[in-house]
Amino acid sequence: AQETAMPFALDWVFEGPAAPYFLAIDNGHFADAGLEVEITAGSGSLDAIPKVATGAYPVGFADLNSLMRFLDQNPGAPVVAAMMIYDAPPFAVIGRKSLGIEEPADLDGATLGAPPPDGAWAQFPIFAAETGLDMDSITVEPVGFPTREPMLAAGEVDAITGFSFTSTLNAERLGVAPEDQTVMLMADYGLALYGNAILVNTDFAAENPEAVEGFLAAVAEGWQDAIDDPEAAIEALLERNSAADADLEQRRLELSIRDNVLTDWVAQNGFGIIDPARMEEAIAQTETVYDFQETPEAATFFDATWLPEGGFDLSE
Amino acid sequence: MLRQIGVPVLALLVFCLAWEALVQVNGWPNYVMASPSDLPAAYARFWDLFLLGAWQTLWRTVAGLVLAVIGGMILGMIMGFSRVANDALYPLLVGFNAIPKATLVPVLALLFIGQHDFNTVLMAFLISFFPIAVSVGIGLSTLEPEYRDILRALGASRMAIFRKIALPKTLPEFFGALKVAVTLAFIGTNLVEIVSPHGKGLGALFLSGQTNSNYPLMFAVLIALAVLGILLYYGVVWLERIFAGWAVRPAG
Amino acid sequence: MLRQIGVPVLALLVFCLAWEALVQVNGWPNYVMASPSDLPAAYARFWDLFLLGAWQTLWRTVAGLVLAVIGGMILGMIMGFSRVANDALYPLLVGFNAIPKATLVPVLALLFIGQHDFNTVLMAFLISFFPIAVSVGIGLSTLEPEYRDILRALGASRMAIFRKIALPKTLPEFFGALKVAVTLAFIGTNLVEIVSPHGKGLGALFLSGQTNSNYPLMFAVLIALAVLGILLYYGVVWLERIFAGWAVRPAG
Amino acid sequence: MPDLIEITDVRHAYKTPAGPLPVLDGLTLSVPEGAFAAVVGPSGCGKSTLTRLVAGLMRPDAGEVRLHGSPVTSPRSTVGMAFQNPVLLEWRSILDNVILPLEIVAPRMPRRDRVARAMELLDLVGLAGFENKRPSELSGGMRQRASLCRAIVHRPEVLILDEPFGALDNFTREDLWQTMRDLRRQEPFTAILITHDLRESVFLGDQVVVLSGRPARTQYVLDVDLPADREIDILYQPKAGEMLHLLRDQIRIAQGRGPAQEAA
Amino acid sequence: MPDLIEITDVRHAYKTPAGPLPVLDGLTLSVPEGAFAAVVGPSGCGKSTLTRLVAGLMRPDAGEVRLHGSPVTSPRSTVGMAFQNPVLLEWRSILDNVILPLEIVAPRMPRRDRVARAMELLDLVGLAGFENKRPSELSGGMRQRASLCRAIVHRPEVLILDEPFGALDNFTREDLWQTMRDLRRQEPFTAILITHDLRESVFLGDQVVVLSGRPARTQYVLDVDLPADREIDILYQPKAGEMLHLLRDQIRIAQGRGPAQEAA
Ligand SMILES: Nc1ncnc2c1ncn2[C@@H]1O[C@H](COP(=O)(O)OP(=O)(O)OP(=O)(O)O)[C@@H](O)[C@H]1O
Ligand SMILES: Nc1ncnc2c1ncn2[C@@H]1O[C@H](COP(=O)(O)OP(=O)(O)OP(=O)(O)O)[C@@H](O)[C@H]1O
Ligand SMILES: [Mg+2]
Ligand SMILES: [Mg+2]
Repeated sequence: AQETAMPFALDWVFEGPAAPYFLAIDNGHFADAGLEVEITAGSGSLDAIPKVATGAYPVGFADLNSLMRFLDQNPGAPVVAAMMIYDAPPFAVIGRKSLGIEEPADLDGATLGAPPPDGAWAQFPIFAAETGLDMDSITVEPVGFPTREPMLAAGEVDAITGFSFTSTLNAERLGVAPEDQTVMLMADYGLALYGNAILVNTDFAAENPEAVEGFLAAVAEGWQDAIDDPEAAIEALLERNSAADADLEQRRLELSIRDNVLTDWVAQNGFGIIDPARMEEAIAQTETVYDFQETPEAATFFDATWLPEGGFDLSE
Repeated sequence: MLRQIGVPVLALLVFCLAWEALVQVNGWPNYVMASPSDLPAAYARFWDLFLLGAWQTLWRTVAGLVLAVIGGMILGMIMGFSRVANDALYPLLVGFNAIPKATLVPVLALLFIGQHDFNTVLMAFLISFFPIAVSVGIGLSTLEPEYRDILRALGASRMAIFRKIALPKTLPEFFGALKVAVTLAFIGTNLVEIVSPHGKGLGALFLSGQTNSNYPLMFAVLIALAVLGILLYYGVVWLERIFAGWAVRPAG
Repeated sequence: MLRQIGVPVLALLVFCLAWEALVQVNGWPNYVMASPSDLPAAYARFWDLFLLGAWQTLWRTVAGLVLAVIGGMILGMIMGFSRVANDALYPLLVGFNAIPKATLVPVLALLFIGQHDFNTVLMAFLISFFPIAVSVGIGLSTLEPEYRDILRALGASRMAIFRKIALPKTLPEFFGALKVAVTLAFIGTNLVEIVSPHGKGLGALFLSGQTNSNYPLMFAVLIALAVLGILLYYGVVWLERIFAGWAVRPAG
Repeated sequence: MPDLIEITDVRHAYKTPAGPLPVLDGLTLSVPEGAFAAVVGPSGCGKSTLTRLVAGLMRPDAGEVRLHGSPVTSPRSTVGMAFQNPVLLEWRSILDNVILPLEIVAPRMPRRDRVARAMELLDLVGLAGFENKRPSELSGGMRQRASLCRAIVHRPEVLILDEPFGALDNFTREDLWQTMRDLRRQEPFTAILITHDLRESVFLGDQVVVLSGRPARTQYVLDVDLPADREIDILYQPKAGEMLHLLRDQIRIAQGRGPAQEAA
Repeated sequence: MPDLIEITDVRHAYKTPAGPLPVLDGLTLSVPEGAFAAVVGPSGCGKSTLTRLVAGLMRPDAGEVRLHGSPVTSPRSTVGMAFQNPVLLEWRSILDNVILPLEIVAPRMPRRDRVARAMELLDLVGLAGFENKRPSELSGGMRQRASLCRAIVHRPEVLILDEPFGALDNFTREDLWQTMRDLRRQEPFTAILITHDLRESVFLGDQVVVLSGRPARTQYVLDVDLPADREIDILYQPKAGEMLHLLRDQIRIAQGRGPAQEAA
């Protein structure tokens, strides 16, 4: 059969959470759907979104919140989220118990390290509002990405914002024992926002609906495979990124599965779909940190057309 | 005079029109390429941030450049006066200069954690001292003995020879290098602002344009950077006119 | 000869020892600064990646540089032969050159999506053509009429004058600029590898050191970059010896 | 039959920011075939301008420059020129510098023949053995010799020499005068020599033309009736002494100071 | 009483990669106070080396250089020097160039007095009105004049002139000879003048010293018994002509060719 080429733009370099897609290739799920998929690394969601919007890549992987901003600034751009992957976003606040950070309330009067363009930092005000923190009482230290975790390790900041599966592991490598870390996943504290999703170019999807459907199904299978056999997933990854550290990436993958992908809600309601009510709330929360040119409808950036009713099943 | 001002201005206009036309004809959306007509709105909306960012970028660039001038001159003097020092240092300097500074940003950031201003100034310094050191070194080591002898024949001290002959004689080369260095220092400052973002300078404004997918803002910052860079460059040209005007070839 | 090799090698040794001592005395952990003794392990473990990365970085740098030579020469010829073109283009070029290229990387990435090799080569070109264009332009516009007249008096064509006089006469300036350009092209390649990561080149290896918090690897890449940079630089010096050896001042 | 070089009432002015600068104004000069005209005149009076007009590198504002009776409108390959500063191309060996005109004038000539021709001349001026050196490896006098060879390598009918020995010391200069004399014996040509050395003009010239100060016109023409084959010693003879003294007075007039009133 | 400048059997060699190059070998020369010694010799024989030894910029390998009877071991501020290439400092005005030695030799002298002294000299050499120009705005002859002023501004006892008029045309050169003569009348000094122009040596010198080819020794010394106040015309007189002819033969010997056998 004729194979449809579907280059796939990731939001980041090849790390553990990208392994399921490679596993999907290696296990032939894309090929079974008649798709030829090549995966490209990226330098952030803001790199991946235009790649899909311009049609250079029919599919991509990026943060839904960045997509909301992108579509607000560029209304009508032919890009939409087609399948939710991170039901809970990895946005987190990581503090150190030894520095007195055990729960959100401890952040009052503490020093918080945050890189200004950081995605987690962008949502921190929502987190603060939901947990009743006074933003003014927190000393925010603008740090560069390279120094965020070292500053936590050196005790120069009490807590940092970052992705749960990145910052925790980095801090651990720098000598902050897991027992010393307080990982506050913002989603656990009232943050309604969604995380990364599979994006599709709407022009492409209109012409190749089956291809998109097949792609999404293969992605779901890839994740299931990765959940079943993380070692195999990491092997698939190592083939593409030989400088990667296998143990580290496997833990990263497992963390993302536990915290972001296979949440309770997903286990009960299905993988890939969204809860419209929660989406409404997410938009409302976003409005408190970002000035929309026009308050968006959920439908402008998430379209479940290519998903099966009730999403996919995903289980341990 | 008319030509000196008119031709560049005309060229700039043509460039902007060509840019606008390119975008319009290709029908590129903003997220591929913003067009000049999108920019005024961006400036109007964020002008206070532009002023603040430009100031932060500017002072750190200039501070780094001043350090580079001092450090580069000292290094150049050492290399110019001692052949052994020159043989020993030159390959090290070439190697250091060849390290792409983008990779040095995280290293510096780790070494001087949280000292953003210091780091930025340091990077501006590190990236720009090399041409100054080299030009001063070459200038001194190729000083014609005829010049030195004018004062030596009178029994003048080494210091007097340096101050009255070597230093002024090297000024044109020095300014030539300074013109390169000023652009480099500017690049260094921005590199830190982009690679190790800490919310300061025009680089931060650029990144915030990127985070919010505000593409016209990104292009507006780009243009602002170009303007600031031109100002810095012609600032050096102006200093050169004053201090080494005697060596400036008349146009023609 | 002994001195020419010995002194730099000695200097390098002293530098490494001083670095090692600095780290040991301060008791810095790896994430502040790795020490030379950490590096061999990093090279041993990743040597194949180093080779691959170095090759990818190298060929893209050289490709960009070759383009810069061609483009810079053409631009320089236009500016050198026409005063109006010079007046019009020079400020535009200064402005373009002053834009810190770190901000241009995302813009290019948007414009030519996914064309990583192309983008990288393009950046190497964009960052390095300026000095070549300027030096060729100045070289041609300051060509002494005496030289031109040698051939004009024989009724030679413009082309013959360019080929036999202007071109070779400008070679020393050209190589002077090429020495600057090669380092810049190298910096440009790496900038793209770091700011717009796409898994290629030494820059990618550096980033993977960063994501894995493998600090000795980061430093090992830094040193590898310096070595590659030195090789490129002395490659140009070698070409200069061959093609413009007549203008090389004897050491002294 | 007209003389080979005929310059009639030539006028020329340079455009400068401060208005036109008249440099030649009514200059007339004619050189028969095979003759050697030496031109002297105050510094900056327009001598180099004259050479550029004859070489066809510029055209006069008024008047005419003719070679063989036909007006000069552009450079001709039958003219050879040695410039005031002997600009040898530093990136070429001495041999390749001498060959240069042949590359333009006789592009089809085999390299073998070019080399043979150049070597013949280099031998004549005493540069055999130096053909593979770079110009920077030669002394000033040797460079001047090479520059002379380059001017005549393509056997020009007309040779224009603009102060070719200006930058040399007196001893070297006298050597080169003799070289020049020998060259002319070997390969006859018609020449205009610009100089500021009166002894040079008398030793080498068949006629000496004195130009007035700027704007230059022909002020005085001296026929040098000395034997064709001269040795340097001839300059110490009374006849040459007289001519030198006479020329010196003419120069003083050209400089606008009148003849010498000093003690005789 | 010894002569002001006494050079006795001086030997000097340069270290070169190809081994030592002997340049001076047994050079003896003595100049009484107030006298003017002209030194001529083949190109590259070691004349500039001699001046550097006298100025104390170098020390001889053997033999002695004495001023006022005491050996010269380092530069002295009582010596003035004009170099072979008139290196004026391009970043200073003519006035400030002339003042330069005073800044070293008399650091406490008020600027007013320095300017007055410099202006006096500039006036003397005909450069009044040009004091605020840059060197690049002046002609070669004017630059030489300024260089002369710089050499004598601090009233040195001894003046060393290394081919100061080498690069000038003959007419300008004769002008400067006269300037030199007038200067000497005004501010007496003892001088060594290096030159390659025999007429210059006879016009300006009280004695003419001919050096042999490299390594140079004193080959011949001519006492110039012409009146102290000379005009250029004197060079056209038979007496000067004889001296010139004689010197010319000595130079030929120095060049290793023997005296002229050409037609008398
Ligand atoms: N291209 C030019 N534009 C304007 N003025 C010029 C130009 N070339 C020469 N002049 C001026 O014209 C005058 C004559 O110049 P030219 O070079 O012909 O004099 P010259 O007699 O050869 O002088 P010299 O003896 O110094 O060689 C000079 O005053 C010079 O400054
Ligand atoms: N610093 C030096 N090192 C080595 N050799 C030198 C040095 N200076 C001069 N020489 C050589 O010594 C010889 C004499 O040089 P010097 O400059 O004294 O000659 P000169 O008589 O002044 O020549 P000219 O007439 O060209 O001025 C020359 O052969 C020169 O090449
Ligand atoms: Mg001339
Ligand atoms: Mg000399």
